[in-house]
Parts: sequence; C-alpha cells; structure tokens
Amino acid sequence: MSGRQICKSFGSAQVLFDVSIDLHAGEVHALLGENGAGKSTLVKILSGYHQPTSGELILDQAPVSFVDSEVGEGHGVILIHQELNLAEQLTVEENIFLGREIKRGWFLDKATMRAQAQELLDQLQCDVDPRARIRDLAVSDRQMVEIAKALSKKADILILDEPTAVLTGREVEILFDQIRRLREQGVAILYISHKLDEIKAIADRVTVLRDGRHITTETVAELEKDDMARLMVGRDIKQMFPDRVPDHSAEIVLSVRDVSVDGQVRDASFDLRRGEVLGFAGIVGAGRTALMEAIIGLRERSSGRIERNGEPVKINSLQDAKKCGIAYLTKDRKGSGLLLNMDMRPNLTLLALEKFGRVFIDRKAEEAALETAIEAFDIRAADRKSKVGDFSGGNQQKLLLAKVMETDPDIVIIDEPTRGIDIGTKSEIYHFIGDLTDRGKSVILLSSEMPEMLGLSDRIAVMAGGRITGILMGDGRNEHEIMRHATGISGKQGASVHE
Amino acid sequence: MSSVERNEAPTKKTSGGFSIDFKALGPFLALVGLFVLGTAINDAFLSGGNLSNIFTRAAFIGIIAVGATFVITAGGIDLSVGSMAAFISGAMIVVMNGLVETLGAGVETVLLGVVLSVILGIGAGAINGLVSTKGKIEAFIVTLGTMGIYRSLVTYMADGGTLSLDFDIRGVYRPVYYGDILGIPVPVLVFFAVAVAGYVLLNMTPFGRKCFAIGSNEQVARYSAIHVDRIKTLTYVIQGLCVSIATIIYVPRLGSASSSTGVLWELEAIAAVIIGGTMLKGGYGRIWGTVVGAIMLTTIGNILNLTDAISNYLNGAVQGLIIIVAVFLQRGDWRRKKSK
Amino acid sequence: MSSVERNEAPTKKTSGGFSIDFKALGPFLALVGLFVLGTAINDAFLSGGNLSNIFTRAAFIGIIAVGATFVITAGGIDLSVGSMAAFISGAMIVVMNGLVETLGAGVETVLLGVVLSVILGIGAGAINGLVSTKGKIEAFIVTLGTMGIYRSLVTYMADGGTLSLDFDIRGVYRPVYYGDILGIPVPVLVFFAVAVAGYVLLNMTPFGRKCFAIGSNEQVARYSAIHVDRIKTLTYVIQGLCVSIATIIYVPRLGSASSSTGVLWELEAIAAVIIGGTMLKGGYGRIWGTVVGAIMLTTIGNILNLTDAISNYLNGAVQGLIIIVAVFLQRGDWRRKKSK
Amino acid sequence: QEKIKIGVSIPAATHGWAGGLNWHAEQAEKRIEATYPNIDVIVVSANGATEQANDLEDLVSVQNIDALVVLPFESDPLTVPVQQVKEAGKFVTVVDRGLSLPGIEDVYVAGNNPELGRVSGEYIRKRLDDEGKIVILRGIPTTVDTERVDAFIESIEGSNIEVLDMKHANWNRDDGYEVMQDFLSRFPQIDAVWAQDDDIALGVIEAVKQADRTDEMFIVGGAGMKDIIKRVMDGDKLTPIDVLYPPAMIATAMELTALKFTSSIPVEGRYILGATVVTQENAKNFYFPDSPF
Ligand SMILES: Nc1ncnc2c1ncn2[C@@H]1O[C@H](COP(=O)(O)OP(=O)(O)OP(=O)(O)O)[C@@H](O)[C@H]1O
Ligand SMILES: Nc1ncnc2c1ncn2[C@@H]1O[C@H](COP(=O)(O)OP(=O)(O)OP(=O)(O)O)[C@@H](O)[C@H]1O
Ligand SMILES: [Mg+2]
Ligand SMILES: [Mg+2]
Repeated sequence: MSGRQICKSFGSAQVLFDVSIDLHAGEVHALLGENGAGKSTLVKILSGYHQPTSGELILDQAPVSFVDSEVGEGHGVILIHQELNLAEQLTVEENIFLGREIKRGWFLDKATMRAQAQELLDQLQCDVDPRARIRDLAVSDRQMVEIAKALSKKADILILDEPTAVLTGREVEILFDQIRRLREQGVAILYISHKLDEIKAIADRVTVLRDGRHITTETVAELEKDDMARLMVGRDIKQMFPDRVPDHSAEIVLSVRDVSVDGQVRDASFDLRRGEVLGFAGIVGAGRTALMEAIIGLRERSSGRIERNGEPVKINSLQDAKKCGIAYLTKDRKGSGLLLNMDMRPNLTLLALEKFGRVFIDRKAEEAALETAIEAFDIRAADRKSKVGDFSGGNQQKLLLAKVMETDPDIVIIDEPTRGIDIGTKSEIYHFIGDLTDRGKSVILLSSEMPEMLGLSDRIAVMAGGRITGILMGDGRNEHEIMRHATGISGKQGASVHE
Repeated sequence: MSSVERNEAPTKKTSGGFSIDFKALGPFLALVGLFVLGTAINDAFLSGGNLSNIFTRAAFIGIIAVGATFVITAGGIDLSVGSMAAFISGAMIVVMNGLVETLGAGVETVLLGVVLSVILGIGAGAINGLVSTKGKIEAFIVTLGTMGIYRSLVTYMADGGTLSLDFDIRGVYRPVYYGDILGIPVPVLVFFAVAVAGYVLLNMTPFGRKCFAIGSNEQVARYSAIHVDRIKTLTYVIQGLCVSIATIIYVPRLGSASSSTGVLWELEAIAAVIIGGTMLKGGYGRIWGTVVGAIMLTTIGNILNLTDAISNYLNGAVQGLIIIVAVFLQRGDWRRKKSK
Repeated sequence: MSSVERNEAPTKKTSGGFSIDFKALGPFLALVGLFVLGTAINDAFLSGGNLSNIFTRAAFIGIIAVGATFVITAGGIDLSVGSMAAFISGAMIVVMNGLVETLGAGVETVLLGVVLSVILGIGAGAINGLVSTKGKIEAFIVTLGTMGIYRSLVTYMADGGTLSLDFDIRGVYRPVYYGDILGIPVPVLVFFAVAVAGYVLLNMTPFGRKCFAIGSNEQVARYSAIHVDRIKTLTYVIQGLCVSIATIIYVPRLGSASSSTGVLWELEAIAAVIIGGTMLKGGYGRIWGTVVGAIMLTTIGNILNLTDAISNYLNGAVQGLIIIVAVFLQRGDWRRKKSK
Repeated sequence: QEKIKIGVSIPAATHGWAGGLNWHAEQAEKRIEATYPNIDVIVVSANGATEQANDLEDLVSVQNIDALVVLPFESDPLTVPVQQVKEAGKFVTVVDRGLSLPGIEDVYVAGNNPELGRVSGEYIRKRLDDEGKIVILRGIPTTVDTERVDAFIESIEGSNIEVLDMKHANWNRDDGYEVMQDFLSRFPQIDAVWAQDDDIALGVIEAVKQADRTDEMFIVGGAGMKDIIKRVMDGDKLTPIDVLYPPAMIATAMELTALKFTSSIPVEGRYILGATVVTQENAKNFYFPDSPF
C-alpha cells in the first residue's frame, strides 16, 4: 500500500503537506516524528478514518478510496488508535467483537466469542477477565484489549499508533513477538512510537515526519538513535537527563506511614525529602497509582497517616492535598485529566481556578498563563481555540502537565509523565523536573520506563502486590535490582522498608 | 444521574459462587418490599384478583417501557410515546368503525385495526428516529415536537371529543384485554412475551450489543463500523412498535381515545426504565429491571387505593416518596455504607 | 442528543474577522424568523402591547430556564420546577394572608412573603440537590419524586381548590407584575437582571466554569479538585432560587395558586434550555440561548393566538412543527450541507 | 356486622372545578360517615381515564364496595369499566357525564353541559340585543367542552352576534389570562367574552383590567366559583352573571346513594340539575365563603 502526496487540512490549518509513504508486505515500517507532526493524522487517512484533502491511496497498484474506516477494514487495513477506542460500559469480549459479532443464527454466539476472546488474551499473555468492563481496567490492560481486538481482525496492513505508550516492558515484548509473527505471515506493519529503542528493535524501515512534511525514509539498520532524533527534531538533542546531585540529608517534606487501601495497597510507608525525585517502580497493577491516589485523598484509605513537614495532616480530598501543596498528574489523561470537549484555556486553569480570581475569572490572566504554558511546555496546536480532544496525544500530555503545574505545588506526584511524548520534548520535561527540584520542590515519579526511572530518580521505591518491597538508592538503583524487587524475589515481604 | 455510573463500577468481587449481585437483585428486593407493605395495609392485596389487576395494568406502561429501554440504552429519549399511543388508538378506532360497514364487526376488522396500529407505530417511530438522526436535532426536541403533533392529531380526529369504538366490535375485540389463557390475563402474557423478546434482542443479538455501544460512546461505535444512525432509528422504531402493541391491548379496555388518552405515559415509561437500573445517559440497559420498574409504579398506585388513611390530595406526595425510597434502597449504596 | 456534540465540534473558521459565528447566532436568527412570521400573520403582532405581553410572559419560563441551564450544564435535570413554583406560590399566599391580620396589608407583609419564597426556593433546591448527590440517586428520579410531593402539598394546602391572595395585599403587590419602569414591565426587567446575573455566573466565575467541567466529565472534575457534589447541589439551589424569583413575579399576576399552577413548566423550561443550544448531556450551556429559547416558545404560543387560520385542535401540532423547524434552522447544519 | 362501603371515584383536583369536586366529596364523606355509622365512604381520585378504570377495579377487588358513585373522567372510556362494576352486583350512581350505553347505572345525577352553553348563549344574546362581537375561551378539548360550545353556538344562531375567535384556555387561569391578552391585542372591539368556566374568567378579568378595557365588555363564566359569585353579588359590571355548574353535585349523588342503604325510599332514576343563572339578586344563595372553590 502507498499514500501519494497526501495533504490534510482541518479548517484553515494544514497539518500534512504532500506526504508519501510506501508499505511493503512482510515489513515493519516505523513512522517517527515530533508531537503534532501529523503521524496520527496520516495513519487515520491511510485507514479511512479521515479523508485526505488531496492525494491518493494506492493498494496493490490500484487507487482506492476509503470513504470510512469500514471500507478500510474491508481492504484489510486495521488501525489501532493512539487514543483508546473502546466502549467503556462494555466488557472486554464485547469490545473485541464490537461491530463484527459472531452469530449463531440470529443470536450472538457468546460462548464462541468468549472462547475466542480468551484465546486472544492468552496469546497476549494478558490475564484480564473477558467479562470485565473496560472502565474497570487499568490503562495498560485496555491497550492490550485494543491489540487483541486488532489481532482478531484479519489484517493485511496493521497500523499501530503508539501502542506501547502505556505498556510495560514485558507487555512490549509480547507485542513484539506478535508483530514478528505477523511480519512472517506477510502482513505489512506501520508502527508509530516515540521510543527509539523499540524502533531499532522491531522496524525495518523508518519514515520521519516533521511539521507535516515528509523528511526522509531510510533503512533502520543504517540509522543510529541519535540520527533519528536529529531527523525528527531538526537539531541536536542536548543531554537527555539533567545532572543530579542527590542530597539524602535534606529535610523530610512528606512522610507516609502504613497507608492501606482495601485490596490494593498494604501498609505502605515512605519519606520524601526536599528537592528529591523519588521514583516508584513496579509492574502494572503493583498498586502505585492506588497508593498515590490514597495519599491525596482520591481513594479511600483503610488506614494510615500522612505528615507534611513533620506535622500530621488530614488529607481526605484532593482539595486538602492541594492546600498541602501536593499536586497529582494522572496517567489517564483522557478519562481523568482533560476536558476533551473544551479548548486549552479552561483546561489549563481548572485545577488552580482560584488563582485566576475568586469572584470573577480573570480571562486576561488566563490568556497570559496559557501563553506562558504554551511557551514553557512547547504545546503545539494548530488552532488555540480547537478542542483539546483534537490535539495530538503528546500535546495533550504537555497540556496536562502544564495544568498540574499551574497550582505551583511543593510536591508533585507524576504518574507516567512522558507517555506519548517525543524524544525532544521528553528531554525538556526531564530538565523541567530537574529545575523543579533545584528550586526545592519534591517530585514523586511513577513510571514504567526504566531509563526515565533510573535517569531521574534519586531513590527508587519498588512496589509489588500492593506493598513497598524496597527502596533503592545509590548503586542499588539498577534495572536488575528493580526487577528483583518488583517481582518479589528480593526485598522484605510484608514489612515496608525505609531507611 | 452520573452517580449511578460510579455505582456500576465495582467489578463483582469474584469471591466464590456465594456472592449475590445485589445490584441486579435491587429492583426485585424493592418490589418485594412494596408487596410486603401492600399486604400489611390490606389483606386483600395478595388476593389473586388484585395481583392479576396489578400485572395487567403494568402491561401498558411496561410494554412501552421495554421500547424505551432500547431508546435510552442507545443514548436517546422519546417523549412522544403517550401521544403516539393516543393517536394510534384514535386511528385504530376510526378505521375499525369505518370497516364495520364493509366487513362487519368481525375478527377481520379487528385484525385490520391491529395491522394498521403496527404500521402506524413503526411509521411514527421511524419519523422520530429519522428526523433526529438525519436532521441532527436532539431527540428531546424532536419527540417534544411530535408529542404535540400526535396529540393534536388525535384531538383533531376526535373533533375535540372522544372517539368511541363501535360496540359490536368491542364484543369481538374484548378478549384481547379481558380474556385469559390458563388463568393468566392476555395482557400479562403479551407483556411477558414482549419483555422476553426485548431481553433477547437487547442482550443476545448484535443489534442489542450495538445499542449498548452507541449509548456508551457514539464515536467508538462509529469507528467499529456500526451504522449509528440506522441503529438509533431502529430503536425508535422498536419504541413505536411497543407503543403499538400496548395500544392494541389498550383499545379493547376502554374502547375509546381522546386528547387525554396517554397523557404523561412518557414520564411513567421513562421512570420505569430508570427505576429498573438503565442509565439515562445511555450505554447500559436492563429489560428485567424495566419490567420490575413498571410493576413497581403500578403497585404504588394500587397500594394507595388500598387505604383511605391518606388524604387523596397527598397521593402524589406518597407516590413520590415511595419512588425515591424504593430507588434508594435498590441502589444498595446504604448497604455498602453500613458494612463499613 | 449526541448529534449536537458533534455539531459543537467544528472550530470557528478563523478566516479573518468576517466570519460570523452562526452557531451562536442561530437562536437569534430563528427568533427573527418567528417575528417575521408573526408580523405576516397579524399586524397587531408588532404592536407595543403585544410585544410587551410576549416578553412579560416569557419572563416566568425564562427565569426558571436560566436556573435549569445551570442544572443541565452540570449534567443534571430538574423535573420538579413546575410543582415547586405552585407550592411556593401557595405557601406565599397562605402566609401573606395570615400576616394581614397582624401586620396589615402593607409592604412588610409582601416583603415577608418574598423572603419566605426565597427561603423555600433555596430549601427545595437544596433538597433536590442533596438527595440526588448524597443519596446517589439519579436526579431524574429524585426530581420526579419531589415533583409529586410539591404538587401534592399545594393541593393539600388549597384543600383541592384555589388559594387566593387577600385583595388588599394584591393592591400593594400588584406593581411587581403590572408595573413598569420607563415603559418596560417589571417582570421583563427582572428577567433581564436574572439573565445577566446568570450569564455572569455561568461564564465569568469559577463556579460556572466548574459546572461546565462537571457536566463534560465528572471524573476530570474530581481530579481537578472540584467539590463535585457541592457544585451540583448548588446548581439545584440556583434552580430553586430562580423558581422562587419567578414565583415572586407570578403571584401578583392572578393572585392565586392551585394544583394546576405551573403544570408542565418543567418541560417548557427544559425545552427553552435545549432550544437555546445547551446540551442535555451536560458540559455546555448558554444563558443567552436559553433566554431566546424561552422567548421563542412564548412567541409561538402568541402567534397561534393571533390567527384563526388553523383549527384550534391543531395548535399543538403547529407548535411542535415550529419548534422542530426552528431548532433545525438554528443548528445550521443545513447551511453546511448546502455549501458543499 | 360488616360496614356498607360506598366507593367514590372522581377526577383528581387538577383544575378549579375538579378541586371543588374533591372538596365537596370529602365534606360529604365526613357528613355521611358521621350520620350513618354503618357506612364507610372511600373516595379515590384519578388523573386520567385509564387511572380511573384502575381505581374502579381496585374499589371492587380490594375494597369490596357495595356501591359506586362515579364521576367519569370521560364518558366513553369508562362505560365498560363501570359496566363491569355493575355486573359485579354493585349499586352504581353516575354523576355529571353520562355513560355511552344506556341502562348501566341505577342513579344518574346529571349536570347539564349543553344547558350551560345554551343558557350562557341566550344571556349574551339578550344582553347584546342580538348584535355584537364576542370571543370564546374554551376548556380542555374534551366532550364536556365540545358539548358546551356546540350548544352555545346553536343558541346564538340567527342573531348578528359575531364570534371573533375561540381558543382553548384549558380551564386554567394562566391560560385564560394569556389567551385573553392576545384577543385584546388582536381585536379593537369586543362586546362580550364567554369564558364558560370561572377559572378562565378570573384570568380574563385580569387581562381586561390590565388593558384598561373594562367598560367595553362583560364576561360570562360558569361553574359557580365563590370569587365570581362574590363579584356578581357585589354588582361588578364586568361579571353581571354566572352560570352554575356546581361541583356540589357529587355530594348530592353520594347522599342519594347513602340513602339507598339507610332508608326504604326507592332511590333510582335521573336527577338532572339545571344550569341556574346566578344574578346579583339570587347570588347570596350560592355564596359559600368557606368552600375552597
Ligand atoms: N480533528 C482535528 N481537528 C483539528 N485539528 C486536528 C484534528 N486532528 C489533529 N489535529 C491537529 O493536527 C496536528 C497533527 O496531529 P497528529 O495527531 O497527527 O499528531 P501526531 O504526530 O500523532 O502527534 P503525537 O505524537 O503527539 O501523537 C496537530 O496540530 C493537531 O492539533
Ligand atoms: N477503579 C478501580 N476499581 C477496582 N480495581 C481497581 C481500580 N483501579 C485499579 N484497580 C486495581 O487495583 C490494583 C492496583 O492498581 P494501580 O493502578 O494502582 O497499579 P499500578 O501499580 O499503579 O499500575 P500501573 O503500572 O499501571 O500504574 C490493580 O489490581 C488494579 O486492577
Ligand atoms: Mg499521535
Ligand atoms: Mg496504577
């Protein structure tokens, strides 16, 4: 399949300029580009979700036109969306077969569907119950369901838009196995990711987009990661991580004692020091998010105490947490982070609304804040008035970060900060976190990305099965130790460890 | 409204086979509560005659509410059902009266009336569905409009008065309401059949699955190659069909139609649906809940007739209170709180 | 309903300063269309007296609808407003009549009546809000229940009949409805003031912003440190306050309240809100649209009274048709289609 | 010995006249139960024909009544349900709106809707000297309304009285007020208003006052609401007369029915209440300040 001279405009904003791309059977083709470069838009056009403003699609040497995604799928072009595309009220199996239910006579063949769903999930080594509702699942599980759904369709061309943004290492490996299997079967695969390692590992060729323009298409073997980054960003990336000199004697600004959440977290205790980045590692479902949400009052604690600067504090709601100078950045930017049907301004100021006037909202101040945030976080939107839901994934993430920082917190809990962020911006965010701690703020970092965890954290707490199994510092902070603790091989079971 | 959404959330704790799904049982428990109340107030409540009355009455609203479950599950709303019922009744009566002269007051006449009713119901539903989907107008506005239109039409047909079914036809048609099979009144059987059909359609066919998907997230449904407009329109058609069925058993009961027929039935039907646990925002529907909801509403009315302890003027207040309390109890949140 | 969601989507074409926001202008254009129709039908339509009648009448529903805009924007619904209005009117009349004996028929009596009205409005709103948020019961059910309760209470107070305001007080109170300032009737001024206050509150304060946030995604609102339950309850309180204000200008009009006061006002108020472009699902509200929606509804009724071209029985049909067409035209989708 | 149960089924108090009906029913209940200890009266009210049919079923099956007094919401739909009560062996008294089939009821206490229309029409015709312009405000589009209006039109036939227009005001004050406002903006000359109902009439009065056209016209209502009777009694020019359609007829019917079980007087047949014209002279006979209606 090829796309030829594809242009796309939304309203007056043109986001793709004469982009051409060729996909070959049995090849993994990577698509690379900064946030907002137009990757998602391009693949949506290739699969029929959007219509190109000009340009044509060619499939097996013949021009085709996909009036909608149904036609695209009919031609074997399957897209896994960057933004999860599942009906939340429906169950896993219902979503997998949505729109193509297996029937026996007039009725749904539920047994077969369940069996097949189970089979697909097993294939992905994903242990969610096919009967579970999507809204009860963790984001990574949702992504696996999305992948299962795509695999259940017969694809000649499979397009994956940042499938690994929400996955952990093990799941990525499973996904890669599946991709390799499909490649061997002669499926053409178009793969989008901001993780250059992955592209090195899986892709045969790579196309780079920048500002909606095709920059180059090359064989992956001939490119180093740095080259890719440079092609993407158009300049050299400075040092990825900030230099950090951990001070393990700074005063304790937050201490958490014996916090439990029914069924999710047990007796978690840790301390956070001024100017520190405390990482939280663990496999999916280890309870990191649950613990953090319990600390800031979003989840009910069944027990536990919290002290701020040595004083016990009552935090029973997010409002309390905010008063204590604690802010939280959710990893579910669509479900709990942003109002997708609104534009940037109300989203940016929602958490810190009182800053913009108690009686009336000062729009000028809001605009100014937006200006600053766009600058500081390099948010790129074609149109400032467009709805946040239309933003590219990375730009949504940046906006969410900006939103949380509007409260000017002393302690920031960041859950997966760079999910879906391009490498250039990622480094900016890392330096931003570095600046924060230099200014005496403290950061709790929850991340599934090992380099990020190791590159940023002064200490790393590892959780497994709802407990903190160890807190690693100094040379102890390495991938091996983390994995040992995360899988429960190492570290004290039951007792929480703190220095 | 949204509070429910959260209540749906907790996944059933898979603690063996002993856990009871209170959520699904809720409406039944509330209904049992009402029955206990009824019996306490008056022994006659549990008499076969009274129970049969309750279920027979619940049939009207119940059948309409089964249709409403589809509409609401798919994220729509239909305010026109009451007027639609009046209009269809009126049209049936006019046509059957007209046919008496040529066909005589026989079964054929009644059958033709029934066929007409079905055609009108499907047509009226299709109009609601098509205008709202193709015209891209909110269902609330469209059905508010057609509510006025259908009601006016029946008033016009009746010339401001009452349309009255020929008394000879009434004799033939009568068993459809007053008859019974093996002691079970025909309307109850029809209600049961409609509920079963509705259950099967909503829970066991691709169509029902698509209704859930559309109500849950229209965009996702569209991306899943679901013809959103077509399915939505079909839910209104089903609603129309249900109204038509309800009308078919309604006409022989009172044998007339006027501008006051079916007033506020839409509210009752929607209430039955919501009481039954379907979400007003769409995405989750439960036919059995709806059935129980309809029976609950009818039972409350019946209980109020069992006693004259309460001033007639306060009927509405007692009814309102019971509805709120019953829904509160069946939602089962109090149980969770207590157990802490 | 959801079709609107998509209609909101297109961002204003930023093709220079000349682009007109048809979306926001829509209701106004539809209203202008109605006025042209009215003038064509009867010259008397544009007479000062008639226009003043229209706006004065629109004031009741309009003021209530301003409150409903808040409730609906925050994702709720209030079906109880009509009964609430009847109940508050009744209570005001009873209390003012009672006060005549001690205080005489003076301004104080009226003022106390007004104070009572405000207290009752806020209280009734708070009940709706608290029961639905704390009890985690759908607003639809709660307000359906309180609708019955308030209506029963007024029927009970009036002993099934009509409560009539003391004639001496009427004299004192009369100007609140019949008076005018610089030729503009007092109710119109009050309506205008309420609309401006509502606009400011909804669009320019943190509270309004929070209503939008809750209506568009309750979860996001919760994660943005918003007291969701408190804000939602407050929207019902505002609704109650608006009902109370509407009641305060309603009572001096006919000086009476009965069980038939305010029947179906809830439907009219919600219709005004939706016609005005607010989304029934929540997340987007527009006070000016609501104001125009209320005026449109009143104007349709007025136009129908100005002509005898249409059979009275078909009034409802014409009304329904006009509403659908007006909303269709103002949504402006036809314009987009044409331009393709 | 078991008490004798009389069930009374009436429309709910959704407009003024029905409110009066409910009040009188309740008063009669108290009176009868106080006078005859062995009689139990049960009053139920319904919001529509279907609901009333339900009520009738409940009165028979749960309350096990001996006699029924019913004021049908509408004649036609309730014919069969009342017939069933009769077939269950109960004594049946029908009030106001006659059933569509003859011979079901034992007693019929009839208000007379056509008579109300006719009397009103004749008065207006006489008062205007067969010449003038009038407007009509109708009730809720039902048989009651249609009968009244048809009889009214018939009674002014042959005169030069022009009916400018008629609109439905749904037996509601607010609607009466608004419809009249619009009539006033439309028609520069109106000599008389037939409101056919006192609730509507009250709305009309306010609208006419507001337009400052009180000297131009007069208003004829109907039913006998105390506010209007008071005005008639006080000689208000705007409301020179009222035509009675007393909701108290329910009490009459209930008492007649009670009599059936407490005396040996034969109680059956038709009792037709006339549509009495209330004038300033006789108004005090019909003025009950304590009634809510
Ligand atoms: N429906 C839409 N309406 C308006 N603008 C849109 C729409 N969809 C995308 N855009 C704009 O098009 C541009 C490209 O977006 P796209 O989602 O293709 O970026 P991307 O390369 O996938 O970025 P990311 O890596 O962040 O996912 C962005 O500026 C975005 O705001
Ligand atoms: N809303 C919810 N209802 C029920 N169970 C939940 C809910 N949210 C999370 N869980 C469960 O609680 C456990 C802890 O989840 P949590 O999201 O805290 O894990 P985590 O370690 O933060 O995972 P991740 O690596 O994805 O961030 C998991 O088993 C998860 O499935
Ligand atoms: Mg993207
Ligand atoms: Mg988590």
